[in-house]
Amino acid sequence: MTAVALCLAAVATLLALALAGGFVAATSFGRALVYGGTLALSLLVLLVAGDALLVGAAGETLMLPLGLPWVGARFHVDPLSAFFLVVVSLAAAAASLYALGYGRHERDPGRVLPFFPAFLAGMILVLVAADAYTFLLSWEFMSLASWALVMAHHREEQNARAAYVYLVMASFGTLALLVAFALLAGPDGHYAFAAMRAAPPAAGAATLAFLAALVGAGSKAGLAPLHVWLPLAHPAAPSHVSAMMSGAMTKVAVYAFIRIAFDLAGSPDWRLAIPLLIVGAASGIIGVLQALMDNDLKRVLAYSTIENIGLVFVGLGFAYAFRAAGFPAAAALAMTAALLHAFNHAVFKSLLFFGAGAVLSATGERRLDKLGGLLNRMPATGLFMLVGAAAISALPPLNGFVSEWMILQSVLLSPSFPQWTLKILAPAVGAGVALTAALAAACFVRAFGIPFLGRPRSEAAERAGEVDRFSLAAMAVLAALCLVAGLFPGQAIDALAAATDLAVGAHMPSQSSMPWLSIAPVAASRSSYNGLLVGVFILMSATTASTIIHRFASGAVRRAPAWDCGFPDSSPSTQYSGESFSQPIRRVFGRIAFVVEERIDMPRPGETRPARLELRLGDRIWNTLYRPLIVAVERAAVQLNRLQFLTIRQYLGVVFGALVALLVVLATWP
Amino acid sequence: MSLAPDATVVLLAVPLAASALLAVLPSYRLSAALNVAAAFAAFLAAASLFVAAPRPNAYIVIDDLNVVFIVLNTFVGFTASVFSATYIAHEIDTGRLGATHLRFYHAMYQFLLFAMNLALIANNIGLMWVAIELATLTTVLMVGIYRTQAAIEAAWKYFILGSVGIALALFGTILIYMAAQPVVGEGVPAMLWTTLIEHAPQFDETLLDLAFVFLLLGYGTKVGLAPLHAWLPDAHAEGPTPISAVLSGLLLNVALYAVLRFKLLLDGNARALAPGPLMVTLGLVSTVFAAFMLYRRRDVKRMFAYSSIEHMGIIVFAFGVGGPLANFAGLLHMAMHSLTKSAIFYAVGQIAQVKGTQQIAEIRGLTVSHPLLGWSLVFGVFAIVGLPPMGVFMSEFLIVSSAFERAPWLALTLAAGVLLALGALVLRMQGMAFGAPVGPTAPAKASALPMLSHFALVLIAGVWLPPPLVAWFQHVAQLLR
Amino acid sequence: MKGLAFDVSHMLAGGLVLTSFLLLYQNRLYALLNMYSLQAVVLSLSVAWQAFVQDASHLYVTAFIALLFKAVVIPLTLHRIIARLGIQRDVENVVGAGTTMLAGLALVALAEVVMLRIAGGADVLAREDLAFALSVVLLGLLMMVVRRNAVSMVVGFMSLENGLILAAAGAKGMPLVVEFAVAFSVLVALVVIGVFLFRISERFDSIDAEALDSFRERGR
Amino acid sequence: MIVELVFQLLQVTLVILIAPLLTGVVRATKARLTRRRGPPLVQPYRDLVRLARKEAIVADSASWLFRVTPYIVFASTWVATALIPTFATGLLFSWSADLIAIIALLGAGRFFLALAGLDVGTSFGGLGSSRESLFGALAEPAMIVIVFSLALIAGSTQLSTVAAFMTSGAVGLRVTLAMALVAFIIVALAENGRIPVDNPATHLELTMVHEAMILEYSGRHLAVIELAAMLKLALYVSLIICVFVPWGSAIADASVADRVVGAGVYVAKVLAAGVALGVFETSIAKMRVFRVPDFVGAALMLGFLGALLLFVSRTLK
Repeated sequence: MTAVALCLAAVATLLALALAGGFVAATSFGRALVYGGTLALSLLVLLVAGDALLVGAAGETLMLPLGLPWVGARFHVDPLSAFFLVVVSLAAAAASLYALGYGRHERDPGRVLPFFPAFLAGMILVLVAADAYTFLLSWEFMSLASWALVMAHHREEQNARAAYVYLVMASFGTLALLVAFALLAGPDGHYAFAAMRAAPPAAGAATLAFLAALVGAGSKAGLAPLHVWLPLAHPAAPSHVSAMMSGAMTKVAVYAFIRIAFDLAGSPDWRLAIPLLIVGAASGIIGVLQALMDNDLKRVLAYSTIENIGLVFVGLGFAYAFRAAGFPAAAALAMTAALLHAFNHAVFKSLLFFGAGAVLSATGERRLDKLGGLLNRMPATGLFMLVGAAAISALPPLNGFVSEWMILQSVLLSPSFPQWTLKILAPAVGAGVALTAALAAACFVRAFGIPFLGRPRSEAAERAGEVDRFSLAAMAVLAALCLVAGLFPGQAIDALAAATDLAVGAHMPSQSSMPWLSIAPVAASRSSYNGLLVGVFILMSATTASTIIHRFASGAVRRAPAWDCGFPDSSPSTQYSGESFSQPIRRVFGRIAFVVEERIDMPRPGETRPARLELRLGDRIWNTLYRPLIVAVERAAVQLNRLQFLTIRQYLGVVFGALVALLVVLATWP
Repeated sequence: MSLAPDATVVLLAVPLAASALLAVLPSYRLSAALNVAAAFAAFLAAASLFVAAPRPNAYIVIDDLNVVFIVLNTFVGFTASVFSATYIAHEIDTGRLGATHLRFYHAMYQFLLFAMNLALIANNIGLMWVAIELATLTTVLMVGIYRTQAAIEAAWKYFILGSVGIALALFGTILIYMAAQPVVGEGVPAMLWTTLIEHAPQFDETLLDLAFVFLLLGYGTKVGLAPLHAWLPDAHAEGPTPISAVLSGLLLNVALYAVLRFKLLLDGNARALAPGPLMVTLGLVSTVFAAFMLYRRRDVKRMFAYSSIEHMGIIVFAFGVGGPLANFAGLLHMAMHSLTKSAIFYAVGQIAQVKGTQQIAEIRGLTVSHPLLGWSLVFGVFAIVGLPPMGVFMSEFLIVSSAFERAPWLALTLAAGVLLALGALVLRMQGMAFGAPVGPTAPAKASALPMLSHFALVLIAGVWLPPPLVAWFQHVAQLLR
Repeated sequence: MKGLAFDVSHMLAGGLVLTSFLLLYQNRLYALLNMYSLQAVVLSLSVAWQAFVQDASHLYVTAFIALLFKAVVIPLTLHRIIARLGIQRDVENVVGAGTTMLAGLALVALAEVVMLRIAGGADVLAREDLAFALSVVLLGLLMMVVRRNAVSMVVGFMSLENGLILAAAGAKGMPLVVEFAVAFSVLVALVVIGVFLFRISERFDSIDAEALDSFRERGR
Repeated sequence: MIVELVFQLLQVTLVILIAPLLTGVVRATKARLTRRRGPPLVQPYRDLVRLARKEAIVADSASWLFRVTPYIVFASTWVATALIPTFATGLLFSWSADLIAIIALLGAGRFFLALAGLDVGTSFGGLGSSRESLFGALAEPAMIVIVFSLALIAGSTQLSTVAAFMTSGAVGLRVTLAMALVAFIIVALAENGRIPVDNPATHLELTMVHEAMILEYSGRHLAVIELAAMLKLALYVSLIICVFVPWGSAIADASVADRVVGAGVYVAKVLAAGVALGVFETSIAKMRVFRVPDFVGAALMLGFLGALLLFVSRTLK
């Protein structure tokens, strides 16, 4: 069977599994069946897609007599979709493995088990779809399945709100994509991708299609300012689903954008790179700043997803600009960076959500200021979480660093742009990327340090214990992957060659031939990086240092109460909390991203009550963009609603008015 | 005699006879069974029309356009009768209706089917007008059947607005006759579809224009287009639920069918006003207006009635845009809307029965207390707001994408309306289907089968349309231009 | 003959429009009903003339129905209902009589303009008839809209219907006219019954709508 | 090959040997300038040894991370330092990471140090971590922007190539370079916790940053951390030397003698830098914590301005 047929078979099985999941949800067998099944199937897809990616041959197009009758449902696996299939199936496999254990804590499995395989099936379908109708159908199906998963814990009011905002935004995005496809399909309705490629649109239509795709895919990916649903919806779902949504679904959106903007929309126009770069950099900064401020562990991770997607889009923006300027090698570098970052993000964001899920199931708590000291109680989870946090903070020798390094490298090639606008924009975006990366490190010091280090801030945190083996295994696999992908980046880059070929028409020079497994994007004299050597050096020097110290110096250790400048306090609440940690950053950046309202209630001298600091954070984008819209709709609804309560005579008057108006039109018609 | 003429006779005679019989039959169980049987017979007869259609004569015409409507009508009429059989029994238990009322109800039900079938197969535009008037009057009586103050008010409003609409339609019909008379000659032939469409190119175009204005407003009142819609929400909300389903699923289509027929005439005349812009405007106004109205609804049936206005707007918009793609989409959307909306009303009727209220605020947590009903509501709302993989998605996909090519701003407005409606419906649906359940938890009594069968059809249509159906629709779409 | 036929039918149709104006002008219910009877008589004359001109015997039936039913039965019934229900005898106008007349004039002008655009398709007689019929229809609708009283709304509807019958009768050789007339009579009868049975005048249209809004909005 | 390896190892050991000396020089200069005799130059070495011999006290609430961190911080700093061509360019492993990677390695050290500050669960530790994170978040992008400028001038982010390019004299005096130097110095002061950003000699003050983070460390752990801090200072000094005053350093294929000379020149330059730093620190006062973002932000702006000038002038030519 061909790759695409195998994928479709997997989808069919997943859908069957979803149906079965509805019936056997209550039993532990059901859990094992569904998650075991998704694990096996996603491994299958992983194998198939990995093969397709590495071989890189253009697969055949499979046509089923479904969907739009005269177009048919077309499916196709090319290296680009194969790469994203790898990302999605990898995240799904890990999530399934994790859920084998984590799913035990689910209070209402009937609301999770049927939708989990359906969600995965939807994502796979989007990636293999090769006509507009099938694509959008799968796209919305994916949204719908994930909506149901967000709704799983529906009794909590905020989850319902999250699900609602999510669905409305998702539908908005779908309509935008529909517009993009309508423009590309032309007046005769050529909905098949192959037909779109064969007849590229006119320049104006292509520009509009590009922008519509940016809005449509961007709203799903979580680009600012369309990101507002994401920090609500991702944390509301069960943690393994959050991981899938953040790790995999946002990548499907990235895929959609690449597919439309790079593959279908014809020849590039350099001006379009500008919104891409600006939106990407803005998402990065806004995302990470919000992540720094939030007190909810899963929401921090969700905001960080916005940040990382922003980085991916910066990479795409550079790729697009380079392609438009006719620098294939540079375009290949930027595209590889974007794709690699997408992959990396899928790995470490899933890992981090698993960790958050583990914390949640061990303590029942997501709020940072109720956690603390978990590293001593959940050592393994803590270690994996630490690896994830380090990777996402772009610390060498882990994988996150490689992709961000490559993005910065592509910034360095940007003086060669012929356009002034891009020349000035490029270093600004580069600085933005650097700022984002640095803030991300601060963010994950906080996100890891506050819950896992220090002393427990609540009883729940004090009583926490290590989680089950399945969860740990899933985290271990991903943590290992973070390390491996960081140590051998050259192999990853080479695997991406076929995909970048498809997107920008070029690929990076082969890296496996480089000595010592290092990578050099353009030439070794220009820049190079060797993850393996850096890793080995760090390991060597750390062991050397510790060996020498332990050999020649005192090995004695005494446990004692903390010194703390001689101010021994017993209460864990005197520790730095998440809010106090981010206070300096809030003071510096506060005005940009959020509306901060600090209210200090200071007692007069002599009063004994404690002083209080109240802090309220508002999202500036929500306030300026969404609230007016909501208010306008409400107001219009109220105004129009009067029409429900007219008397019959007044209704007749309306009919009469319509008649007279039409007659007048008719009488005055030229 | 061949089989086919029999089929049309069956379509008319069976409901009429059943209606007479039901008027005198005392046992409501037997009545319900007879009702179902008659509706089923009509459905079979309609289905046979696909195989062999009779040649048109002075009274009856079966062509590609109306056979789609007839089959859809009889099918929904049949499932609604099945639903009604189990639903209405419960109304007796709760004492909302007495035995006499039920006799009346069943007789009227079959009479309504008769009138609608007649309207659809009539070759004479006068006959069609009479049939639609009969159907309207019948539904007026059924809407007022509970005799509560609200029900009587709704029926009265429906009656007055419907009568004015009917008067306008008649004026338009007369105008059509006057346009045809100099060309075709006096008498009956000047009122027959078959001759009208044949000679349409020679008609006086200004008379046709004027006629169309009246017909659009007259029959448009029945379609429920804003601003002529006022009767519709109340009639849906206050009548018995099977009738709400029939109203949304069938009667609106019948009126739409009439509008389409006359649009064909105008399309056939090169000098006449293009009906498209008019229909597009009315369609857009209806869609956007109804979408806003959805936000403030507190009564669940009234809310879905507004959703019907919205969808009728979309359909009229599609036909107004024209072209093979949009026409195809319009037909598909009409079929999908009929199936989905009637199924939603089946669900809503049961929900209102088990919860004892139609107030949205008093219904919560249905997926917990009544999983089947709750998830059906979820499914129905998703289907009706145009989310895949349900059929409405396909038609909306085609409508928006094909309209975008011709009139981008109009298509965007339509898309905005659809999105607004989605926002409102999903918001209310989430409130009703999720959260902690409140109120009675007694299981539903009515049959879920009609609802589920509709949903199954809608689901299948989203991913797969049978090729013969597609060919049929495409042919009609070509016909409509 | 042709000239005479045209003049008479034109005069009768014009009379119908005139009575429509007079209907609009009335502000007492009984006078309104009497005026309506007059309009029905004019209508039946007009239809009878058409029957004579077109040599269509079935139009005599229509004329007869109009005379019997509209000029006699319905006004009498309404008289009794008004007396029985004790309905206020004054007609409440939403806008003043003068404004209403002006609007009516504008409507007649509109009808003429619309009809003038019709080229030579229909014969002149039919066209003129049609213009008047349209005027009557529009004036009837106007009456329904500007009168607050339920009985006058009924009268407005009936006058609208008179316009329809006029148009149908004017259309040469149009079949089913009798059926239409009967169908409308049934409709009118139902309207009247509705008014009678449900005292709709009191319940729905003579109360200040705004005062009820808070009550009505509940649960919609 | 073997020679190359030897020189690589030599460089690695040289930096670690010279780092405490640099700190000693700075302290001695400051003492002399304030008319104190001050400790001898070798005092930092003695301190390290003394600390290493003491028993380490670990707080009850500390986790394993607390004890691992010193080695991680030390290792990442050391590796970063080793990648800088101090006295000779084109060393064996110099291509294994470029300037951006070096910045990231330092970032890794800061990341773990900040975590360690949070680990014991005291208010001072958190305070230090929080402020360190802020400074880092500002300094790192500034560094990257400076790297942009350098990379554009030299056409590479590879330090060896940059240094070789600078030595070649093809550069001339550029405004951008001057801006970059100023920005670089600001970043270096912030990153090393020197006056005016932080006072390395302080204790028990609410204004301290670096010291607050490592407050709970003692014994050998403290020794390793102190050594890492000294190493970091040496790293920045070396970096400035390598990029801005590379003259005298040996180029890629230089002879052994040249390299030895290069090493001598390098040591002299480091010591001179130490004196300069001492003078600078004596002549300036520490600033408020919340003025620091403005200070480091100025570096970011300067660096960005320089890069922008370069981006534009690149096309004028």
